[in-house]
Amino acid sequence: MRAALVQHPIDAAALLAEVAAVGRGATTLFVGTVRDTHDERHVSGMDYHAYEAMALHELNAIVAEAEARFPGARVVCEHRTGTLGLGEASVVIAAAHPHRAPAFESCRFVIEELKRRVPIWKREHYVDGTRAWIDPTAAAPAASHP
Amino acid sequence: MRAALVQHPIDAAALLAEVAAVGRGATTLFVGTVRDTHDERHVSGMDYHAYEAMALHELNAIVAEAEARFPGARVVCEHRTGTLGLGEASVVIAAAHPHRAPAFESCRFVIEELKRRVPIWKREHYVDGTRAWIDPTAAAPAASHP
Amino acid sequence: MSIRVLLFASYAEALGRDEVAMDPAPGATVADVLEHLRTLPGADRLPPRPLVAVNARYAAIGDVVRPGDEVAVIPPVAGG
Amino acid sequence: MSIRVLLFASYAEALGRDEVAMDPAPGATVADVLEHLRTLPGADRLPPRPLVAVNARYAAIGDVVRPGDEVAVIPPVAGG
Repeated sequence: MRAALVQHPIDAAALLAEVAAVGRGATTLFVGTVRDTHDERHVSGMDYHAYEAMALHELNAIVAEAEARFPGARVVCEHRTGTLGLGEASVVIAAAHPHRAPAFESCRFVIEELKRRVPIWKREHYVDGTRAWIDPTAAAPAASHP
Repeated sequence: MRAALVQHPIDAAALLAEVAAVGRGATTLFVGTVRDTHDERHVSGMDYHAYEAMALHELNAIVAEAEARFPGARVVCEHRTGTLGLGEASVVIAAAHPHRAPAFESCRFVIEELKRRVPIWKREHYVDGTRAWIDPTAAAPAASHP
Repeated sequence: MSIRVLLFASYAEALGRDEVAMDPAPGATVADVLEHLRTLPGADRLPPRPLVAVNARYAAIGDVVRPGDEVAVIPPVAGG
Repeated sequence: MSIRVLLFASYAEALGRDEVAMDPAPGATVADVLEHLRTLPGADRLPPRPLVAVNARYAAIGDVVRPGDEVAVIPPVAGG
């Protein structure tokens, strides 16, 4: 298992290779990328900011929990910080296991826990030049959910 | 959507790139590789043989069903045929969607349906020089499940 | 004009061939094709009710086969 | 020796700073730290019960803070 916060583009193929082994016949990958719209606003980029010491601790704990919960799984996760352009990967998770069900489930476990408890925040850049920190617990603007 | 049977190594990174788009913030990948053991027998390689016309039809149908079942998903799948060495990828599925749940679920749907109905068979090569076609519906040898 | 019956994987191994030609009677069904197959050496190793495809689509046991059809007997699939 | 209180993202924006120094009384808790924070300009934009970490681990409202501790007020996380 391995988890990292990185300031450079994430190499998904390298993460796939890192978890691969001839005993593990199923590998899954999750890639989260910066979208061009959010709640109907046009986004041009994103800042990711972490409370680094704590984020790294939580990420490592989550990856270790995934491997404990799915024995035989090997899981790695990298999350990027800094300013990202549209379509760039903010997070990549690779998971490998002898069988496909735990390969999928351990990968999914990591992204769900990451979104629940890793202290990372994002600030969207809008095409009108404004920026805003995102609160996933806030209701979306009424207009975007008719 | 796209599905193919190929006789060359599958390029997972190319499939990831094929489904990527700035509107789809979540991408998942499944890679199935040749394992070194099966029911406690030591495997040295694998032949994959397809009823090609029908396998291609079924694969295309499954990928189309995935995109219909998870609107907004883009899904591609390549399955390799011929003789593969240990650790080589026999199948790669990439799925992208604006949100992560359907990205995971559409990818999983394709591998589950593929294993259920696409007419492809595999023959394991064992390190003792013997070979055997695999019947996933047969019980494993008693010795391997004490 | 006859039909082709394709055999794959363990079924081809059992019968020692991957293709059989057959002249179906008018109105013959998938069941009739299987019955004929069972007269061939090695066919005792086929299961009682194998999956069958006609012209590359899964077919039912009662489906009629016509001259020129391609019938395939499908062992348990093992892709992925 | 005082404690450092770290503010992030929208909370740092609300208070116009990303760090506050504080001298806790002996036995002071996370609740006391938050109460002090609320006296600062902009703190009305903090929620009633924000998440808090002490020394980079999630903490409870009643946890005692000690000189040298690093307390962080954690906005709703949005990684991934």
